[in-house]
Amino acid sequence: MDYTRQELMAIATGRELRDGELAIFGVGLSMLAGYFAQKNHAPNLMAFTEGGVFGSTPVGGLPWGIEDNRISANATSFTNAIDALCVLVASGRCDVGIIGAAQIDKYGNVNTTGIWAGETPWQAGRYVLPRVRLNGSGGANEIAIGCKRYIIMAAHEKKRFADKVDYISSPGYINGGHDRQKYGFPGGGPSAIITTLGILRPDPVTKEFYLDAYFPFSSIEEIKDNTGWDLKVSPNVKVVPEPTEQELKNLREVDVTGSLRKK
Amino acid sequence: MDYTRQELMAIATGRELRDGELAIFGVGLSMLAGYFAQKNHAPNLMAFTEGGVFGSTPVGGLPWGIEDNRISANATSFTNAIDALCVLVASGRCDVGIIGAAQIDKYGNVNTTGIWAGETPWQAGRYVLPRVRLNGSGGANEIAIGCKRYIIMAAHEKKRFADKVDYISSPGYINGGHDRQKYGFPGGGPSAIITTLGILRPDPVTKEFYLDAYFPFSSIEEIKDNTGWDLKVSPNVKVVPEPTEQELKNLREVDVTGSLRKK
Amino acid sequence: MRNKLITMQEAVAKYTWDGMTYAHGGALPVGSDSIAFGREMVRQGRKNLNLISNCNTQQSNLLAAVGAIKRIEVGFAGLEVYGFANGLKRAIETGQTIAEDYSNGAIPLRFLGGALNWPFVPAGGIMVGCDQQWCSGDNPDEYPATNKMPEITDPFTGRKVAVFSVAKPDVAAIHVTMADIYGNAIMLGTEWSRYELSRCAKKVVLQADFIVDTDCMRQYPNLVRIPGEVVDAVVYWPLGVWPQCSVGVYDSDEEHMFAMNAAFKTPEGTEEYVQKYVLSYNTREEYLAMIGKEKIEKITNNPTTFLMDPYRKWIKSDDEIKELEGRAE
Amino acid sequence: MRNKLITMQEAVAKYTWDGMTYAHGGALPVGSDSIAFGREMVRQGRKNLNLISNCNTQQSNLLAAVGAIKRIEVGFAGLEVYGFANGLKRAIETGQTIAEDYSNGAIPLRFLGGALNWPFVPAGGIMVGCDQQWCSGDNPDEYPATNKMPEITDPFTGRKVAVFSVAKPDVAAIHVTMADIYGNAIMLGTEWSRYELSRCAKKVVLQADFIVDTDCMRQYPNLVRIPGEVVDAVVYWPLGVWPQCSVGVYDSDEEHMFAMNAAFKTPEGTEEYVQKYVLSYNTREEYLAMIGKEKIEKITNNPTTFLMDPYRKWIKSDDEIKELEGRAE
Repeated sequence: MDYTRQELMAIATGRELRDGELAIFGVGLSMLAGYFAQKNHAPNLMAFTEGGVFGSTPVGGLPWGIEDNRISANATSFTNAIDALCVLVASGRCDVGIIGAAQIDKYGNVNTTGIWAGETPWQAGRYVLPRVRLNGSGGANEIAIGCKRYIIMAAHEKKRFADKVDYISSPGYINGGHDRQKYGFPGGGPSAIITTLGILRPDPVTKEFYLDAYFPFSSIEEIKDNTGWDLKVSPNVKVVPEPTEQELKNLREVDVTGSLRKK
Repeated sequence: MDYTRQELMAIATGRELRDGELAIFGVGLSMLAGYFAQKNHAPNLMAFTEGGVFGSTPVGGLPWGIEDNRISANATSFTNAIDALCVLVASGRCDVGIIGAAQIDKYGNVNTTGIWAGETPWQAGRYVLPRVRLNGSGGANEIAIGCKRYIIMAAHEKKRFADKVDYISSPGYINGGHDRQKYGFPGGGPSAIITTLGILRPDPVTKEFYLDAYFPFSSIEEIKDNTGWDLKVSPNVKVVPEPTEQELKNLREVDVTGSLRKK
Repeated sequence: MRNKLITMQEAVAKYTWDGMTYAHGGALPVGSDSIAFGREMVRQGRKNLNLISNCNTQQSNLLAAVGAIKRIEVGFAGLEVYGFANGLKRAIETGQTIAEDYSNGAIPLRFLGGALNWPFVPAGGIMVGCDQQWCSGDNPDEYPATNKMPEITDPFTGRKVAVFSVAKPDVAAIHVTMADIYGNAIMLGTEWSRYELSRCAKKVVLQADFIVDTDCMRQYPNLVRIPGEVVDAVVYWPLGVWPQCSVGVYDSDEEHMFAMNAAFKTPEGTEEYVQKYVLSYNTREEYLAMIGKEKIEKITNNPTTFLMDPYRKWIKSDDEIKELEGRAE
Repeated sequence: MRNKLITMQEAVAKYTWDGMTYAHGGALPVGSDSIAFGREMVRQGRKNLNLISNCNTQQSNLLAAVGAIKRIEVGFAGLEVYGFANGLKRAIETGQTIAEDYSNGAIPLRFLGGALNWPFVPAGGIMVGCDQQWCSGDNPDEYPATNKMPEITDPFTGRKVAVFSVAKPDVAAIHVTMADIYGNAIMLGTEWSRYELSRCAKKVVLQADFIVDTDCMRQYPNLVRIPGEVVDAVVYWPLGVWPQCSVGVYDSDEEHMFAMNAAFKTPEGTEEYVQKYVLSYNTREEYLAMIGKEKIEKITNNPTTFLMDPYRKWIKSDDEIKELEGRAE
């Protein structure tokens, strides 16, 4: 079948969402994945954006931002950031969220703030300037602390999958184990990391992410080679099912402009 | 001239309001006094209610409540209670407010919660039930702590003007002097108590209310007789000017149903 | 999203129970409130309620009058220009209902804090230094009370500041002017604290004057301050705020406001009122007949009706609604 | 209420100054923001700004690119699908701009806390346990930072909870879809944090796509989330969010979004952009001519325009507006 890694990543992410859930998507890939799920198998998924755009579906292709006209054309309610991010998400009320990551570590902590050349703040004991400044957490921090579970999407490259991220923008399981409880987060933490190569899930006790499944075109070895820590592999490791024709059709109807088809 | 005590009380209260001020009125008498001022001499008075009804004037007579149709028919904005009472009033942003009182003391503290038969809570050291349960503070507490200044309207009767109120629902100057600063209230406190007999104002230092002016049909003696503490009288005590014809006309246009004309 | 339109009887049976923490909304004492929902609670005999009323209305006045309120957290206990709320006043004075007093700003802040899942909400000076801080109905023997509004130290200035506990009622019944079958709702007039209430309650039931098509929401999404995402059930009950007013739809019934409140002065008057105005109808049609055609004409002809004009074309007919009620998911 | 309609030049001259704390609003990176106001700030040479951006937009990107931002508090520093914001990225990486990072929920909570005049605002877990809590741009030598999100003890449970400082910018320039001359304003699309911003800023200037008659507000008072009571000045600037989008009015200009951001990669590109798109016009007419008729036709024909339909009859003509601008009080 003809599909891209990005398309399978979006479909695999969409498969994590269930009908009737209250869900928040970030911009870009995660939004496509979410609306794909709504179109494909979860028609009663209640989706909203961090701007408080409720009840809408994208019109004319991938929205440039989570409040632009492509997502605002058929909304049933417009509220605001506090309503969406704090009242519905950080409060612990939202079932599921999807976020992206520039850098991610074995406990699912996400860095979207900066890449340091030499010493990171936690190594240097001071907040030195990053070599590459990224975007900051946006609303991903609220999703990470508050959603009952959330899914992280990331391109599977060694430089992105670090033993320890340079900077925690949005918390996964911090240092693993019961760390989230220590900080009092209402949400349950990341339930999966879905990459361009496969699916990682957290160990129920240690919360270290292990390889749960790989894509048909990938392999355990390729994934281990592209992971910056010694990735454990599930004894029941699976191959992610290929997209069905129906799934691909539905995804491409959401991704009108074909942004995921660029390999 | 033919006017009632209540009418002069409303007019004297209205005279305290200045053009261009941001003002909040309670229900009943205080609302009539406020809208009288807007009609009479303060056309740019920006009035709102504790429900967040902005830019309106009463239609068809005294509103039965501060959100009923008589005050909602020509509003320019409807927001909400937190916006009006907390964001605009308790914050210290509102210039002036008007509240009523069931019982009031020499430091301008207002009781609208209950009248005790025997020992009050502060005497008993416990919260015994009141003999007569009143309405509670409503939004008057926010007006009392937050407005830059506020005006109290009350029927001048000995049982209402107490040395110390049974229960402080809305703070005046508490125990006088700098007590408001001690509690960190952003607002300046009550600037006047306007009664059915005259006008009381706070001493700049002690904050004890003294008699500043009496109504043409009243007297210093009548007022002292109807006050439950030894009321001091200003050496410059004045007679409150009678309502002008224009004032009465404007008040009665606001008080369509003539609720203040009942003597 | 699922069709949430159910009948009033079903809604009260499913979403209320004895001993629950119930909040009603609620635009101040004489405005929009889910009063018909409260009548149905009396019909179904609910009791021992822990009520959160930003303001008393004729709903809480009725529930108190029949002795259904064990405890009330309230910002204003009266009926504004209509006077004291006799049912609630009597219940508090006789000790049947424990009153925990707050101000009208404090209650919605406590809703907001609940909506945000905060551990407490800063008081910002509200109720500080007053008997409302020092008198606690829950803890009458402690004066000044220390736990109703405990003090903490502001870490930025070192100053002491008081905070409130947050509110998370089990169920809120909220009056809205218009709702679609999914629970997207538009309020006309002040929201009062209905926005915050719709977010802090564990379950939310809407009582709507009109059921409208979702196209109305898509034309006016900025008016939909309560999206269906936070709503559990929708009930259609025309003139459901009567005898109070619903901005844009009907005015107060001044005559009934006074009569109802006068009845609540005594248990006997209350019993008579309940027989006549609470137990006397079963359907919406019977309810409207009870109010009377003449009265309805009078109160629906008022200076705010133009506010409804933009939305009339989306209003669903009673027949459509009946069919939709049968298909709730 | 007074007529507050003034020209863009007057508004920027009167309400902005070097070294001020300025906040712009602001519906996320690529939506409604007062970008024309920011262009005029560059035209008038403002510098040393302490900026509060719930999100970066092309306004903060431009101000950062020209070196006008000394410090920024920001929740999201990019341009969503358009990529990194090159002007702001360059300013932070070179150390010209100090970045104090917050999340997208934290900034509006800090606005809300400022609006409520609270001493602090509870974090509710936001940013806790993250480098956003521990890294402070203002205090880079302290890691973990203790004063950016200090901890206090919840008096109800004894648990440690973190709080934020509140925000009270000197001036906020806020984009709205419609305003009347008194400052009553309607936003279409997400408010994002514009409601909170309009209440926490010491002065508020509105930049409106349309000036409408106050009758529009009286028909739709529930849409007027920013009443004139909190507004100091109103500026009419059509297509003032360009190249970003204003829901109901115009779409993003995708081509210019990329070109503008590409220009900000270097000081030279920025200089060229400023010459061509910031200093090249003086009037609204010249501004529109700069965007170009064809482009305007393209972006004003978009799937959200029906959202403006109910309000068109109240829109004031350019001639009426010019006359009203001359009569501001």
